[in-house]
Amino acid sequence: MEYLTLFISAVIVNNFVLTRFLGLCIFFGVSKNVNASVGMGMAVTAVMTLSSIMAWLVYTYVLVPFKLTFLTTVVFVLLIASFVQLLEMIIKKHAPALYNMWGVYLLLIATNCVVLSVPLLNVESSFSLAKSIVHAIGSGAGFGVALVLMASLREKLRLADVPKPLEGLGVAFILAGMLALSFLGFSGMISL
Amino acid sequence: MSGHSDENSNSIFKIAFNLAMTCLVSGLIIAGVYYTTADAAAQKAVDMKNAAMQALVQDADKFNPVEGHEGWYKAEKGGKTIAYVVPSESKGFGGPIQFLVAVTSEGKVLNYDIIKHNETPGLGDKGGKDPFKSQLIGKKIENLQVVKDPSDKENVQAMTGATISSRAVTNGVKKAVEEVVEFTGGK
Amino acid sequence: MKSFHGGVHPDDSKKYTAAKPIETAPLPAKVIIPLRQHIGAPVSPIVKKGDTVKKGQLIAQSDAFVSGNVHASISGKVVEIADYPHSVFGSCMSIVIENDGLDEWVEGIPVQRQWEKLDAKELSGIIREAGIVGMGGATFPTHVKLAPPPDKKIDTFILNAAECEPFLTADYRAMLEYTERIVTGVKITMKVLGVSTGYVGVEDNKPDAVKALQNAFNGTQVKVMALPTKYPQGAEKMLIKVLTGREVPSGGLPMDVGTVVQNVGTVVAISDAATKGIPLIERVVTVSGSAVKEPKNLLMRVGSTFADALSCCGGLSGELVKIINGGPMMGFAQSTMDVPVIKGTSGILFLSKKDVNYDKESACIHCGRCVEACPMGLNPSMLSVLGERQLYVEAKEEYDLLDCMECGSCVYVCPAKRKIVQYIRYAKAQNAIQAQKEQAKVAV
Amino acid sequence: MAVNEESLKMNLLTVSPSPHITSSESIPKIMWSVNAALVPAVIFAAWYFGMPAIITMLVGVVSAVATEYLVQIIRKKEVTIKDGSAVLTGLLLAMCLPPNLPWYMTAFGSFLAIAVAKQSLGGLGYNIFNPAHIGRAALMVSWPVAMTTWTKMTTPVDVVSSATPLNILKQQGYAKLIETFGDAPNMYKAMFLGMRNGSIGETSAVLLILGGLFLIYKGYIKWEVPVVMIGTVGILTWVFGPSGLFTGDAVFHMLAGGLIIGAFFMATDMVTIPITRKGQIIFALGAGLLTVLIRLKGGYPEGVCYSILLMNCVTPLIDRFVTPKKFGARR
Amino acid sequence: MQIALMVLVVMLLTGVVFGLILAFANKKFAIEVNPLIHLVEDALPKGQCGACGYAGCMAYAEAVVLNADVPPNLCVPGKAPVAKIVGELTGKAAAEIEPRIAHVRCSGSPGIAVIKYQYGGIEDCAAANLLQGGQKNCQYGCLGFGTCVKNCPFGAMTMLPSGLPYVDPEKCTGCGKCESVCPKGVIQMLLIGAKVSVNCNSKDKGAVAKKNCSAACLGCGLCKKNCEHDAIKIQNSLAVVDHKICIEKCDNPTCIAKCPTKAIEAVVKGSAAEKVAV
Amino acid sequence: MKELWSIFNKGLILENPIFVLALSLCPALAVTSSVIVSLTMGLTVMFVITANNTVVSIVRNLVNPKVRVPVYIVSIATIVTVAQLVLQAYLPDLYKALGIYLALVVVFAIILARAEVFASKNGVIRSFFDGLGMGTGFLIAMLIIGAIREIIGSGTFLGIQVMPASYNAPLMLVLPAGAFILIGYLVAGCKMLVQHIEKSKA
Ligand SMILES: Cc1cc2nc3c(=O)[nH]c(=O)nc-3n(C[C@H](O)[C@H](O)[C@H](O)COP(=O)(O)O)c2cc1C
Ligand SMILES: Cc1cc2nc3c(=O)[nH]c(=O)nc-3n(C[C@H](O)[C@H](O)[C@H](O)COP(=O)(O)O)c2cc1C
Ligand SMILES: Cc1cc2nc3c(=O)[nH]c(=O)nc-3n(C[C@H](O)[C@H](O)[C@H](O)COP(=O)(O)O)c2cc1C
Ligand SMILES: Cc1cc2nc3c(=O)[nH]c(=O)nc-3n(C[C@H](O)[C@H](O)[C@H](O)CO)c2cc1C
Ligand code: SF4
Ligand code: SF4
Ligand code: SF4
Ligand code: SF4
Ligand code: FES
Repeated sequence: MEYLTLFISAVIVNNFVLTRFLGLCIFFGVSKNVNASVGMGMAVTAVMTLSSIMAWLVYTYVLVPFKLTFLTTVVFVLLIASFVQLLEMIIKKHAPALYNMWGVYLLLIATNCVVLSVPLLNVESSFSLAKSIVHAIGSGAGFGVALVLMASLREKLRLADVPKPLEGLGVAFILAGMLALSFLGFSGMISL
Repeated sequence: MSGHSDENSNSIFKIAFNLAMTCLVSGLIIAGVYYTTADAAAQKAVDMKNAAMQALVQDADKFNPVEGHEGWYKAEKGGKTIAYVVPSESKGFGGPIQFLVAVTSEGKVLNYDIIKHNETPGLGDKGGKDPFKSQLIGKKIENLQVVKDPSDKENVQAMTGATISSRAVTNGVKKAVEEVVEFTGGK
Repeated sequence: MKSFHGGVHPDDSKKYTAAKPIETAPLPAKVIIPLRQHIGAPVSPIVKKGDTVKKGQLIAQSDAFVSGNVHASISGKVVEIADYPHSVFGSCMSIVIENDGLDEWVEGIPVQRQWEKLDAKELSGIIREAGIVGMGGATFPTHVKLAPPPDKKIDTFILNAAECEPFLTADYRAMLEYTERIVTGVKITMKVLGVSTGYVGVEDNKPDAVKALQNAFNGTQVKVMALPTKYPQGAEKMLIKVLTGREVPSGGLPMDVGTVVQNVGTVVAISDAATKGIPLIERVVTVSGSAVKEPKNLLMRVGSTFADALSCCGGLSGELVKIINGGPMMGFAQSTMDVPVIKGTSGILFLSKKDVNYDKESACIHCGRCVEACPMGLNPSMLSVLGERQLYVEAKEEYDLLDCMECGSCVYVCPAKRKIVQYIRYAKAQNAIQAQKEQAKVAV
Repeated sequence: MAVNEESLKMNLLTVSPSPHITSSESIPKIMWSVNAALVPAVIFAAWYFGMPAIITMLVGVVSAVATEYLVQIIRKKEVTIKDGSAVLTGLLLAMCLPPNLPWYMTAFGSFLAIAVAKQSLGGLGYNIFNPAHIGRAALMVSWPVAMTTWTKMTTPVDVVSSATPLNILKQQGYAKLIETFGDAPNMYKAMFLGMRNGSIGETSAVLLILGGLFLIYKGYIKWEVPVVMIGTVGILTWVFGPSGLFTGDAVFHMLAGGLIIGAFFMATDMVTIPITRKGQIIFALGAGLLTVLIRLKGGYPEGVCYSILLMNCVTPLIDRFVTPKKFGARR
Repeated sequence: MQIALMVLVVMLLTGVVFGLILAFANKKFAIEVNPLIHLVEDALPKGQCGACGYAGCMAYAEAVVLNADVPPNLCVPGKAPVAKIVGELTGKAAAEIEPRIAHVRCSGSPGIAVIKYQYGGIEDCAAANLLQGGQKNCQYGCLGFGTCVKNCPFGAMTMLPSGLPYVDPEKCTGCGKCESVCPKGVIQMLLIGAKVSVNCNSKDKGAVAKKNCSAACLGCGLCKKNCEHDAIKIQNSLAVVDHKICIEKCDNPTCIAKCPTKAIEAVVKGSAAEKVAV
Repeated sequence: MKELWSIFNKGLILENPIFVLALSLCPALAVTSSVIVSLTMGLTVMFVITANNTVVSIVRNLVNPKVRVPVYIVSIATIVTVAQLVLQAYLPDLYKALGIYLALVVVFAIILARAEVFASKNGVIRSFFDGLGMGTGFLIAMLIIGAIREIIGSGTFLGIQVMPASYNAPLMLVLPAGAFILIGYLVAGCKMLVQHIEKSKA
């Protein structure tokens, strides 16, 4: 139950994009069409989960015992960047089909705040390994949901008569605002 | 663009060395800074903690950790325990709320401080400020009860528009009081 | 009775002419006979300026199979072969014949023939010679339709007597007055096709026509069915669906589901050609609309002008703002009265202000009426928006642009008064241009 | 083409694409009909809540229309305030607000509804979210206290603060609710007629249903939407009752809050819902589901507004996957 | 002090480990890529922002190198300089061509040209063209619904009150978009420096053309006769000027004076605008 | 000098990292509900981006292209960690207010982007000014957003009451939804400004 709550909370109630403002660069950058956003959502979830696991292990078994927690940032970011780069190379070489599907998004993810923040939040909230994984998957799914919704709204808006200065980024922000307003309906639903 | 054709510079060890050196330099710098700031940071942390507790129990002249209870402090004045400062936590509107609660030895709320919360600014976050705060001060367990009836002066009036936060704050404080009362055995 | 999805119920406005028997129009002083009156290869004139021609004389033809012969509709002198306004294409090369008032048949016409003695091939040849094309509006050469490729097995013939367009009553009057010729025409067509099952689909707002045809077809394999009155009941895909339950696949033709559909006027022409050897030189035209003094059903020679039609009907009554060739749902608006009646002209409408709407179009409000109305199951709202934004490739590839038959049901119901059909035509045209460009690229 | 335009047009025939006849429906006709359908409920509200409600509705409408006018002038677009859609947005927004809301808040909500939710995305027909609900949701986050303070005038001078039925249910439980009204049938009657506290326009279920029926009769809304949405709420609240499965008070939930007005007038806003019938049913189903989720599990007593907004978010996706059945599609 | 040492150890180890992994991976998983892609990628800002519509700079680099249709100027943060480099690398920078400017060769505003019907459709030239070739009797003239204006990517065109489009010579880049969207082929790309222009597109015979529009080129050939340099030809009843000859040889355009309908005129900066004033 | 000025200058408006380049959007929303926090974050980023640009441009020729990204990231992360340690030791309140976003400065796309686009190809001084300009642009954007949100959403500026006491602030602006919408309009405004500038230049 606890895990379910954590998961739902990460997906909807405390959606990363809409209530915590993380990963906005990709959120606005890749939400131009639905297909790309689905791929991105899956890629983010996968990377987030795997790096959460590794980061948790490094943190628990290296940084904490040696009282080096102030190195968290450096180590995590290096870990994620290297891991993503590695992943990208492997996939590109051995699963070109998979790479074509969503491998290309990996590069975007390598240095991105949403991917770094999940491991950081995990250790900050002293989650267990299992909880960290659930949290990571939930956060990724929430990110994906927001991304897909946003993409579908923007696809619809492409056909609209938006005032010139607002076209593109401006109206995307306004949409995100209204999306966030709607998601407030879930607030108070789950308190952790 | 330099390295694309240059086989030599691409050898495994060169690459690894490159990154390793960067990390080493980085480590040197961080270690250096850490070394110079560590004491100040530690000192600051202790100061802040003391200042926070001092603000809660203004009369106290000394704070001593309570054995066996992580994070608990006895506030002493002239060697006499006048209050306990204990951490507490409850579920609010937007997530967990963390407190530091000062409870008198008689089991009354002396004061409290919200350390971390995710309540809505302007609404739920008023739970750590007056006038809501002053309502709780001096109350005992029995009256740490949220009501929405303005005529009821005994209990705690909910903040308008933030009943959930009101309850959460009150319950968090109450939990601390209950623990202290249990610890002191009611005396 | 099965029905098709969608469709609309405009006021049928047939009251103006429904009770008016077919009247033969007086001979015009001259006729303008366009060389393009059909779909397919254009024909070339075989007469020249100054030639004298007789009624029924072949004056233009083509070697191509998909084409339709053109005959003189009056006797007289060829005075000009030049570009003239055309009711569908804007303008077209036409042969102008000045009436000599004699109205003489060319030699060999009419003949008395026992069509029963002829075989399918001979009949088909006669139909081709007579220049018969579909008179329901599409003007597809009939002999081509009656000669489906061998891999398409035809088992059902359908007579399209729905006449679902408002105002028009030409087919209706023909059903009442030319019943015998219709029966003959249907029999001939079925013989050519070699089928034994036939249907006649009539909208149920013409009960007497249903009765007349039922009596006439009594004892044959042909079933006369009264269909609910709903536009576009007469669209062949809808008609086939309603009568046989078969759905013509996207991009397909009636023959893909084993059927051939023919208009009432067409079978009358077939009957005339087979029994009397008369080529297609005249047809029934409904002249109607709120700006006509005496609306009528006229039997008119091909090449008479719309102005001739108007003068037969007592001229104008009220301010004329629009002239339409065909029905109000699918017809073409004209910029002049001097356009000729052609083989496909089923009606001429003279409309005054009260029939024409000048509402401004606004953005689509997604009311979904067009989606509900579209008999083809398309999303007209999306098609119009994509057309407006020039995203015509997307319209074709993701929203089945090419399946639209431009019936106009969607426009009829749209509260935003969007000119959906025009956007669709525009998008189709742009796609065609695109395709041409690509082909040119490949060729290079 | 300014040169002697009129004289040029004289005696020229009009050539336009087919079809040449159209039905008599138009956007202004639809919008004003919806406004008309709300009139009974508006009159009831004016009588029941008195002056504050009248002022709120006036402010809502006037500021919506003024905003529309201003923005269209600034955008150099044709001014379309006469088509009734801005009036409708302002009115519907006002009808979803507590009667005593300070006027500037109403105006702020109306302004946001038109300027942000509608015109910034291109104007009528292009908005993705229901403008009135965006206005309401924005007010809810801006001044939550005022938006959840329910006062009722008992006499023209006497104002008492009291809770709405859903508030009572959420905070004091079902028993207290029944106690407030006497007994259950009494409560149903009061709620059906509208003799209860709540937002200006939402109280009188019977008048709203009447207006809704008129719109269904005119063909402006599809009956499936309100039926499915209210039905979903009824069934789910009955199943997930307070004391175990199948113990809920479905009738209460169907009559309470903004459900009736929301289902008849807002979940049917064609601009912001899917275009196909099937899509609209899915929309209504989802909205009903979310309403119940928020009412039973959420932080707010009422969830109609948010559930409709949330379904607005997925409308493009529904439209993408629920398409009309194509004639002649190869199977 | 101990901690500081540990920092060094940990950081060094981390560096070595990741460095080795990456280096090894680089060898192990190296795949051949078009080297151009790398060059292009190098030129891109690598903000990985996705503003180009691709999933990151690498993806865009790949697309722009491999796909002939992808333009080199999609990178928003990079702006013009990057677009230029990318264009050079991929050979997509529209090779410097003779500078041209759009010219509207129709002067038949309504009233001058005969109108045959009142148009009641959507405001778009290509759409209007589908209805009997538009509302003008002349089948070659400008329809005046401004499809060219709407499609000019540089906002160089405006619709004049006379119902004809006007090209702002300051803004026109000669991209030719307007030429390609005009259903009537009214727009011609003129060489910059052209001295005279024929402001008519009608291929109708003189009499017909004259009936349809009082400003029409009749194809009478007076201009041709008056040209000393043989720069004008009559094709399809329309005068066609070889501007190269004009530019090189002519400094006194005598052709202009004789035209009975003023269909041929001198090109003056802003001439179209002046015409309106009259 | 003029060239340096133009390098510095472009980050302010024409290539404003937030409003125009749309990089590093998270902090622009997350830590701008009050001016003081915006200021701190802005200064931090300004410091990091300038320092990193300088460092990268110094070491640019020593870096193997295969590990370029990791090396730059380590460099950024080091600078951030230093900032973290210093803030923690001397300004713990602000350190708390910035929360997780301080650590996330590492991955703000603008920093890496400048390193790759500019610093890795240009000399130290130019890189320094580029960083400074971008950082300043970032800071300005943060301050504008922070000021509007604080004044309208809370009625205060730098914590001081500036609106009349009767002012009933709409909470929306301090919440996510309002922030998104506000920035949407600011982006549009900046776009108009950029167009205006480019027009008057041409
Ligand atoms: C944006 C927003 C934020 C809110 N934040 C809180 C909060 O922090 N704490 C709280 O108790 N209620 C909060 N609420 C309000 C509650 O959800 C709900 O309105 C409350 O239960 C109203 O009941 P009351 O007026 O009886 O207190 C918030 C509402 C909104 C719209
Ligand atoms: C929307 C629409 C409506 C039509 N209505 C009729 C009609 O009422 N009567 C008719 O004979 N043909 C109608 N047609 C034409 C038929 O689809 C078909 O072309 C015709 O019946 C074939 O017969 P023909 O070749 O003898 O003309 C309609 C076509 C369309 C697309
Ligand atoms: C169409 C409509 C939708 C509404 N949606 C909401 C909502 O989503 N959240 C909410 O708190 N109130 C909403 N309200 C207002 C509530 O009905 C009112 O705020 C109150 O919470 C419930 O009062 P009740 O007990 O009379 O139902 C809405 C009102 C209307 C008319
Ligand atoms: C049946 C119907 C329901 C409507 N409901 C709403 C509504 O809930 N909110 C609103 O702002 N406008 C509503 N409108 C008006 C109109 O659609 C609205 O102004 C557009 O959403 C603005 O583009 C409605 C219109 C109709 C016909
Ligand atoms: S015109 Fe085309 S889109 Fe419109 S209803 Fe007819 S078939 Fe459907
Ligand atoms: S009928 Fe008109 S307004 Fe309605 S959805 Fe179709 S195009 Fe849009
Ligand atoms: S020049 Fe061509 S595209 Fe431009 S307005 Fe004239 S007809 Fe239309
Ligand atoms: S489209 Fe191109 S050629 Fe035409 S006016 Fe505009 S810039 Fe000039
Ligand atoms: S994703 Fe760019 S700053 Fe967060």
